[in-house]
Amino acid sequence: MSGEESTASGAVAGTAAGPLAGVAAQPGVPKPDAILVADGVTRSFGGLRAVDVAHLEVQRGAITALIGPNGAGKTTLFNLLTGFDRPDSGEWSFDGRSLAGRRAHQVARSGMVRTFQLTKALSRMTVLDNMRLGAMGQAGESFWRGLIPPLWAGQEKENTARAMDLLRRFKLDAKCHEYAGSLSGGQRKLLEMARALMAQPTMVMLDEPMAGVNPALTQSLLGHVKELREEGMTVLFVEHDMDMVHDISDWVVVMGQGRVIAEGTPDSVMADPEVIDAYLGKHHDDVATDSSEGDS
Amino acid sequence: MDFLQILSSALQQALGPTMLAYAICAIGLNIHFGYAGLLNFGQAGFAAVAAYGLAISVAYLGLSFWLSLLIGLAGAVVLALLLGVPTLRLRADYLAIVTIAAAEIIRRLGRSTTFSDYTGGSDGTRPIGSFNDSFVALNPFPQGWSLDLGIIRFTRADAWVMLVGWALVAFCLLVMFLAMRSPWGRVLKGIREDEEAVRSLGKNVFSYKMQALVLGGLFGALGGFVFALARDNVQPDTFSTELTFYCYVMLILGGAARLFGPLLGAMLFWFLYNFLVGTLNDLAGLQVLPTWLLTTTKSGPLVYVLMGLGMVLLLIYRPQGILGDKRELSLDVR
Amino acid sequence: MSRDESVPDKGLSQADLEDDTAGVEVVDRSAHVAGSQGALLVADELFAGYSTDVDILHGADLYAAEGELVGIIGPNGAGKSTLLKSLFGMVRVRRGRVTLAGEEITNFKAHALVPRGVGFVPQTNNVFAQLTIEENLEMGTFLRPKRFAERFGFVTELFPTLADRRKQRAGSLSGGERQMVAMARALMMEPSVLLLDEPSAGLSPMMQDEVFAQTKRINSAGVTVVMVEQNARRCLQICDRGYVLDQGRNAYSASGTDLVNDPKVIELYLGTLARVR
Amino acid sequence: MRRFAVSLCALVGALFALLSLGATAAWAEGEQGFKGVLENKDAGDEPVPGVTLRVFDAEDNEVVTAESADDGSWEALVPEAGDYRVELDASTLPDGLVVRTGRTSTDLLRVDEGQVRNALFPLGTSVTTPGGDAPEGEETAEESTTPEEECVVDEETGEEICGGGSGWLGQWGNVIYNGLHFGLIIGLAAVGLSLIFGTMGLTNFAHGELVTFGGAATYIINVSVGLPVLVAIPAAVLLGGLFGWAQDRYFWGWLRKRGTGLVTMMIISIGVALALRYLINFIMGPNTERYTDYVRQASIDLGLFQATPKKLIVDAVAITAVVIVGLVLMYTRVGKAIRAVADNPSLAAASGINVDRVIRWVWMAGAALAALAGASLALDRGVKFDMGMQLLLLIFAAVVLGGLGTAFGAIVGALIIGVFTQVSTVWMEPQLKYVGALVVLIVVLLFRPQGILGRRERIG
Amino acid sequence: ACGGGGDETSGGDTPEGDGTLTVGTILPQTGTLAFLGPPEFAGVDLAVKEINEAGGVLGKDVVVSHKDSGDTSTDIASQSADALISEGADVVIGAASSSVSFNFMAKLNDAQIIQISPANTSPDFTTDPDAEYYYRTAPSDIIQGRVLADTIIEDGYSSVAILALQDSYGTGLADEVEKNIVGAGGEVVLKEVYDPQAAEFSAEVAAAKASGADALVLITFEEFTTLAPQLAEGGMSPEDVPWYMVDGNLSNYGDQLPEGLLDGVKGTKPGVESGEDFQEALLSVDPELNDFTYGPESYDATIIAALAAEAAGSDHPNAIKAELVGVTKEGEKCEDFASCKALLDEGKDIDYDGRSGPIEWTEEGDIAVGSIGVYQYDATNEFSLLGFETGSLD
Ligand SMILES: Nc1ncnc2c1ncn2[C@@H]1O[C@H](COP(=O)(O)OP(=O)(O)OP(=O)(O)O)[C@@H](O)[C@H]1O
Ligand SMILES: Nc1ncnc2c1ncn2[C@@H]1O[C@H](COP(=O)(O)OP(=O)(O)OP(=O)(O)O)[C@@H](O)[C@H]1O
Ligand SMILES: CC(C)C[C@H](N)C(=O)O
Ligand SMILES: [Mg+2]
Ligand SMILES: [Mg+2]
Repeated sequence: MSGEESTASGAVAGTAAGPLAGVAAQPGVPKPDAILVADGVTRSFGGLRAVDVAHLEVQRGAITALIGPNGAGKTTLFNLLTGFDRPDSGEWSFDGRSLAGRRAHQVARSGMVRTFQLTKALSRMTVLDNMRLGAMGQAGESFWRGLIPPLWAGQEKENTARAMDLLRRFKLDAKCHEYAGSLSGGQRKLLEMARALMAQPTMVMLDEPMAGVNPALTQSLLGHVKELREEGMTVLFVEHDMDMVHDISDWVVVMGQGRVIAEGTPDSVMADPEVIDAYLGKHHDDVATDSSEGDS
Repeated sequence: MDFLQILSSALQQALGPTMLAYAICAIGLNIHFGYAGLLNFGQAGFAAVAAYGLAISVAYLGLSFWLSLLIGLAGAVVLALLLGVPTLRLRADYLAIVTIAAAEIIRRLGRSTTFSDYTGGSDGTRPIGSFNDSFVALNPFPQGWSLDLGIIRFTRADAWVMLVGWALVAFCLLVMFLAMRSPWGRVLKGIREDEEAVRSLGKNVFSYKMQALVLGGLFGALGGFVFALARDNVQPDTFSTELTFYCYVMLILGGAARLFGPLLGAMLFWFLYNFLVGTLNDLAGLQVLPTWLLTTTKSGPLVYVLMGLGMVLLLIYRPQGILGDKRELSLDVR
Repeated sequence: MSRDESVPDKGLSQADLEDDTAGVEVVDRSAHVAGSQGALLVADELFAGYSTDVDILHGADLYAAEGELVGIIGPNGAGKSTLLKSLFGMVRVRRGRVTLAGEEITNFKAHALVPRGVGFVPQTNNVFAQLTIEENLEMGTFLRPKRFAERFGFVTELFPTLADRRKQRAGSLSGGERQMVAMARALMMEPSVLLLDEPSAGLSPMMQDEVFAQTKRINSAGVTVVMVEQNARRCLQICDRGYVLDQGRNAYSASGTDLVNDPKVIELYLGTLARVR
Repeated sequence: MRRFAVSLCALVGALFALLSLGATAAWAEGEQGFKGVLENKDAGDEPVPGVTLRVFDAEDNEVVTAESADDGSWEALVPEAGDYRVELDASTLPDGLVVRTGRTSTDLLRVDEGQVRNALFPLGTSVTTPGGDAPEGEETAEESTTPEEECVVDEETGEEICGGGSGWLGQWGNVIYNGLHFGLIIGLAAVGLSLIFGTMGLTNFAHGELVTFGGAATYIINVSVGLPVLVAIPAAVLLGGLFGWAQDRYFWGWLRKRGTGLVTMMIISIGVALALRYLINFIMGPNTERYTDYVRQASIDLGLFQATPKKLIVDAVAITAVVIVGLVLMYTRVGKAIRAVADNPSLAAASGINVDRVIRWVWMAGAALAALAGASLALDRGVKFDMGMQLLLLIFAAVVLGGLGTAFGAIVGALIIGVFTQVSTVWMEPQLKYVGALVVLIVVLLFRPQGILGRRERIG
Repeated sequence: ACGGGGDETSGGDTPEGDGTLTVGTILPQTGTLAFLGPPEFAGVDLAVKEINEAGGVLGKDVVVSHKDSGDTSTDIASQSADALISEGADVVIGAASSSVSFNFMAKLNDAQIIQISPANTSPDFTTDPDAEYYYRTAPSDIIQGRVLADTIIEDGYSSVAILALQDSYGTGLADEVEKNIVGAGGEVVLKEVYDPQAAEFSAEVAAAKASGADALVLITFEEFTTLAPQLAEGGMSPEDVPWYMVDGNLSNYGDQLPEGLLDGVKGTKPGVESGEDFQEALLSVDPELNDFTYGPESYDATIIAALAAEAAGSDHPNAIKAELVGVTKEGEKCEDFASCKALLDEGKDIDYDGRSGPIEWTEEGDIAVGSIGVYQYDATNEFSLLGFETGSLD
C-alpha cells in the first residue's frame, strides 16, 4: 500500500516538474515560464529587515512551496506581494503586469488570491455565504444591478453549486448553513482555503493552509490541489509540514531572515545542509525514520 | 385615569410623523451599522444637512421645492463623502467619533448666531421663512378632512406627512430588502465581519463602505425631510446626538440587520414613551401616589427613568431585539 | 448497558442519553472506568457546548494519570478544543464531571484552576497581542512573580528568539513566533497538569521537534500533559496513551503506538502521507 | 482698562445708594420726556453745568431745550408720548471736553406716557472706543485714556508684574491654563472610560453619569449632611468607587455572565445613562446647585496666568491621581493584570487572573476617577443632573484622540481637547468653542488614524 | 396675525364644543428651563382649582392635562402637542421657552387650538404667520429691553457688555437692550452669545473682562448659577463691574450662591407684584415652590381662557378665540374668576385684570402695555422690588 502511494505521488511530482526539470537549484534562478517575478522587494520593521528578496520567480502552472524558519518573512512577503503591506522598495509583476503600488483588491482581481495564516472567517455569515462571497465577477455585487434579482440569480445558482462542491471536498458541507464563527480552528483553515478557491484565481497563495487540519483530510485535499494544478492554476504556499511539501510541490523556495536562501526541487532542497541546519533541524530525519520503522 | 386616551395617544405617536422620521433614519443606520458594520454616530448630521439644504434653498435662496429636495439629498451625499474619504480606511471606532463630532459641528454651526442670517439660529429656520408651501399644496386630502382610525385621529396635514412618510418607509425597506439579499449586501456583511478577508477576495472594500455610507446617509436625509416638512421648521437641536442614540436604541430593540427591525423598534420606542408619559401624568393628576414620588413636575424625569429602565430590561431579556437571531450573539466578535 | 455500572446515580438522564445515542454504536466505558481510578485528571461523560441548545461534546471521557502524557487526535470539529476548554472551565459543562486529584473541579473558573497547577495553551488567540514578549511571559508567572527570573532563563533557552525580541509586542510577531510565546507562557507556570491545544501548529520542523522533545522532557519530569495535535503521528509517538475523538465522543482509546498502527485509525484520521518518506 | 475698572469700583459703591434712590423717585405720573446727568468722566465725575440739550421729534422738529444744572443734571419734558431724540449742543461744552462716545445725539427713542427716559452723554477729554483699541474719529492722534501696557507696576512692592491675565501674554497664558485645567478634568473621566473600554470592551455611554454622580454626591454630603466640601469630595470619590464596584458586581458582571453581546451592552448603557441621569434629576431637581464652600475665591496672579486656589488644588490632585494610575498600570501586578485582561481576557484567565475581579477593580477605579472629575468640575460650575452628559462627547473625543484603550492616550487626548476648546476662542466666538475642539479631533485623526498613542495592528 | 375673528362668531352660529373646557399644558418638567416648571404648573393648577370651585366653565369642571415641554434638544414638545391635540384640548398653556414654543406653534395653529404662553417674551411672535392662535401673558422683550437699558443708562454706565445665551430669547433680548443702550447714547462694547450647555465659561468671562465695560448685562437661564461665581472669580464681580439681570435668571438664590455675591445687583422681570396672598395660594398648591416667576402669568392665562369660554358660551377653540382679546379689555374691571363670571352672567362686558398686571391684549395677542419690575438683590441673594416701569407696544 505504502509503495503504491509513494510511487503514485512521485509520478505526479515528476510530471509536473517537467518544465522545471532543467532549472538550476540556486536562489533567484529564472524560470522558463514565470508568472510572478519579484525584484528587490524589501521591508523593515524598526531595525529588523523582515523581507529582503533580491529576485524571485514563480513558475506558471506549478506548485511552489515557500518554506523557512519562523519569522523568516514568508507571511510578510505574502502581504507585500498582495498589496496588504507596502514595501520599502521593490518591483514585482504578475502575469506580465506590474503590481507594485496596487491595492489589495486590485491584486486579487488580477488573479492572485491569498489566504491568511491567522484565519479570517466572516463570523456572522453562514459558511455558504462565506463561499459565495469568494466568487469573482458577480454582477449582483454592483448596487444597481443587485437591486434586480434576475440579473444575478443565474450566476448565483452556479456559484452556489460550485461552493457546495468545494465544501463537500473540504468536509464542510454539513456546516454550510452554520455561522462561520462557530467553526473550529481547523475548519476555519479549511474554509479560508475553500473560499480562496471560489475565486478561481490564476494563482493562489496559501499561508500555511494545512496547519491544524487533520492529516487524513489534508491528504485528500492535496489531491484536490493537484487537480487544480492540472487545470492550470499556479499555487504558491507556505507550509511547515515537510511531508506535505515533499508530496505535492514541484519547486521549493527557502527563506531565511528575509532572504531567499535556497531554491530547488523538494528533494534537492531538503538535502541542502544549509536548509537542514537553518530549518529542518537534525531530529527531523530521526523522527521520519522512527515513523517508517513503526509502520513496517 | 383614562386608559383608552393614554393608549390612543401612545398609538398615535407610534404611527405618526415623528416616529416615521426616526424610523427612516434608523433604517439608514441599519445599513450602516446592521449590515456594513459602520459605526455611524452622526446620523443626525445627515438628517440635519438635508433638512437645512431644503429649508435654506427654498426659504433663503428662493429655489423651487423639488430642486431644493435634490440639494438636500446632495448635501447628505457630500457629507458622506467628506466623512468617508478620510475615515473609512480607519477602524470602526474612529468613524464613530468622527461622525458624532461632525454631526455636533453641524448642529452647533446651525444654531450659532454667526450664521443665523442663513440658518435662522437656534430657533430654526422659521425666521428666514417657510419652505413647505409646495409640499402643503400637494396635499391630496380635502380641506377639513381628517384621518380617523377609530381611537386615533390625525389632522389633514399630519395625514399628508404620514402618507409620504409611510411611502418613504416602504420605499426604503424595499430598497433594503432588494439590496441586502443581493450579492452586494453580502459583500457589505462580509466587510462588517472582516474587511481584510473581503479585500483579499478582490472586492473594493473602500468603495463598498462608501456606497453604504452614502445610501444610509441618503435615508437619513429622507428622515430629515420628514422632520422638516412635518414642522415647517428646521430646528438645529432636534438633530442632536440624542437623535442618533435613540435611532440606535430603536435599531437594536427591533433587531439589527433585520429588515423590519428599525421600523418596529421606532414604533415600540414611541409607543412606550408616550404610554409612560400619559400614565404618569394621569397618575400625578390623580394624586394617588405620595408626592415625594410623583407630582406633575416630577413626572417628566420619572418618565425618562422608567424609559431607561424599560430599555435596559428589554435588551437584557431580549438582547437580539424583537426580530433578531439569538445565535449571532453567542459568537464572540470582540 | 455498561453505562449503568459506571454512573448508577444518573438514572434520571438515562432517557436523554439513549435519545442522543440512538442508532450509534454504544461505546464501552469500562476501560475508562477502570483506568480512571486514582488518575490525576478525570473527565466523565462530559456534555458541553456553546449555544444553549446544541451539545458539542456528547459524553466524552478522558483521564490522565499522574505523570502521563496523553494525546488527543481527531478530525476537525470533533470537539477536541472544546474538550480541553471544558476541562479548563472555559466552556460550560452541562453534564458529567471533572475531577483533579480527587477534587471535583467541574465548571471551576480558569483562574481558580491555575493555582491548582493547571496550565493551558489555547489553540487560537493565545498571546497578549498588545504586551511585549517579556510581559507575556510575566503573565505566565503572574501568581508567583518571584519565580520569573529563573523561569525566564529556562524558557528562553528553549526558544532563544524570545530573549532577543523580549521588547517586541507579541501582536507583531509571525505566526510561529506567536506560537512559541504561547507555549513559553504556559511553561513559565511550572504547571503540574499541562493542557496543550495544537502547540506545534505553525512551527517550523525544527521548532516542532523542539516542542515535542520538550513536552516529553517536561512530562518525564513528572508533569501530566494532555495534548491535542493534528500532527497526529508525532503526537502519538511520544505519548503514553492516545484518544481519538470524533463528533464529541471517544472513538478510540489505546496506547499511542497501538493507535499509530491501527489501520482503521490510519485510514480515518492519520492519513498515509507521513509514511511516504 | 483694568485699572480704570478698579478705580471705578470705589465710586460705584458710593453711587449705588444715590442712584437707587433716584430710580424710584423718577417714576412720577403724568410727565414724560428725558433726563440725564452730565459728568466729566476723566475728572472724577465732576458735574458739567451749562450745557444745552435739545429734544427733536420724529420729524426732526425741535420740541424743547434744556440746560444742565450745577450738579450736571438736566431734564427735558415733552408734551405727549411719542418718538424723540436728544441732541447735545457740542458748542456749549466747556473747552477740552468732548462726548467720549463721539456721538452728540441719541437715536429716536420711544417715550411712553408718564415715562421719563434717560439719555447719556458721557463727557471726557478724549473719544474712546471699546476694548482700548486705537481710537477712531477726529481725534485719532490722541492717546487712549486706558493704559495698554502689558506690565503693571505693583504699587506696594514696586515690582513690575507682566502678563497675569492682562495683555497678549496674559491672554494666552490664561487661555492655555484654563484649557489644561479643563483638559485634566476631562482626562480624569477619560482614563476611566478608556480603562473600562479596554478591559471589557464596553463603550459606556453612561460614563457621564458617573461624573455627575461625583458632583451630586459631593453636593448632597456637603449641603444635606452638612459636612465641609473638603470632607465631602473624598467621601464622594469613595462613594463613586463603590458605585462603580456595585454597578459591575450587580449589573455589568451579571450581563457578562449571561453572555450579553458588547453592542447590546453599549445600547444598554444608553438606557442606563438615561435612567441614572433622570434619577439624579428626580432626586436633586433640575437646577444647578453650588457647594457651600469655595464658590467664590479670589484669583491669584501667577505671572503667566491667574487662577483661583481651588483650581490649582484640583490640578494638583488630578495630576497626582493620573500619575498614580499610570504608575499602577505600568509597574504593579494589578496594572499588568488590567492590561492583560484588556488584551485577551480568556488568556488572562488562563494565566490565573481573576478576570471578573480585575474588571470590577477597573470599574471601581474608573468610577472613582469620574466622580473626582465631577466633584472637581462642580467646584467650578456647580452640580447639575446633566453636567456629565454634556461632557461625554468631549470625553469620548479625548479617548479616541489619544488612541482607543490606551490610558495615557486618554490623558494626552483630554489635554489637547481641553486646550483647543479654549484656544479656539481666541479666533472664534466662544459659542463655537466645542466646534474648534471637534475639528481638531477630526484633523488629528486624519493624520494619525490610530490616535496619538495608539498603535497599528499587523495584518496576516 | 389674528385676523379680526369676525368670520364665525357674530350671532348665533357659535361653534359647538364638547361641553368641557380641556386645558392642556406644555411646560417644562425636564430640560434647561425645568426650574421654571413648578411655579407655572402651580399657577395653572391654582387657576383650575379656583375655576372649578366657582362652578366650572359652562357648568362643568375644567379638565387639565399636563405635558412636558422638555427643551429644544429633545422633540418632546411636539409629541406633547400631538398628544394634546388628540386628547381634544381646547387651550394649551405653554411653553416657557420661546424656542420651544416655536417648535410646536404651527401644529396647534393647524389644529386650530388656542395657545397661550405664560413666559415667551421673544419679539418674534408678534409677527409670525403661524401665530394666529398664539397669545401670551408675558410682554414682549421690546419692553423689557427698553426698561433694562434705561435702568443702566440712568445708573450712569455708558459702556456695556452683554452676555446672552444662544437662543431666540437670549439673542432677541440682547438685541433690544443693545438697541436702547446705543440709542440713549451709550455703547455696547461686547455682545457675547454663549452656548448655555458649555461645561464652563472661562472664555466668556475672559472676553467680558477684556471688553473693559463698566456694566454687565447677563441674559441667561439657570446656568447663571454656574456663570456668576466664575465671573466673580475672574475679576468681574458686581463690585468690579455692576451686573444687570433679567427674567431668565432673576430668582431668589439664597444660599445657593455665596452670601453677598449679588448684593446690589439689579434686574428686570415682566409682571407686577403678585402679592403675598397670591403667593400663599400658589404655595398651597405646591408647597415646594421657592420662587414664583411666571406663576401669575400661567394663572392668568388659564383664567382668561376660561372667561373667554364663558363669554362665548362654548368651549370650542374658535369660539374662545373670538372672545379672548375682548375679555382682557374695555369693560367692567374684575380680578378673579368668580367675580368676572358673575359679571358675565349679568351679560356685561368685562376687563380682566390679572395677577401679572392689567393685561390688555393687542389684536396680535401681545400684552399691549407691559409692566416690567425693576428689582435689586440684597446681601442674602434675595431680590426685592425697586419699582415698576410700564411700556407699550406699537
Ligand atoms: N508589524 C510588524 N512590526 C514589527 N515586526 C514585525 C511586523 N510584522 C512582522 N514582523 C517581524 O518580521 C518577521 C517576519 O515575520 P513573518 O510573519 O513574515 O514571518 P513568517 O516567515 O511568516 O513566520 P512564520 O512561519 O512563523 O509564520 C518576524 O520576525 C516578525 O516578528
Ligand atoms: N464559539 C463557538 N460557538 C459555536 N460553536 C462552536 C464554537 N467553537 C466551536 N464550535 C463548534 O464546536 C465543534 C467543535 O469545535 P472544536 O473547536 O472543539 O473542534 P476541534 O476538535 O478542536 O477541531 P480543530 O481540530 O479544527 O481545532 C465544531 O463543530 C464547531 O463548529
Ligand atoms: C421662562 C423665560 C425665562 C423664557 C423667556 N422669556 C423666553 O421667552 O424664552
Ligand atoms: Mg507566517
Ligand atoms: Mg481545535
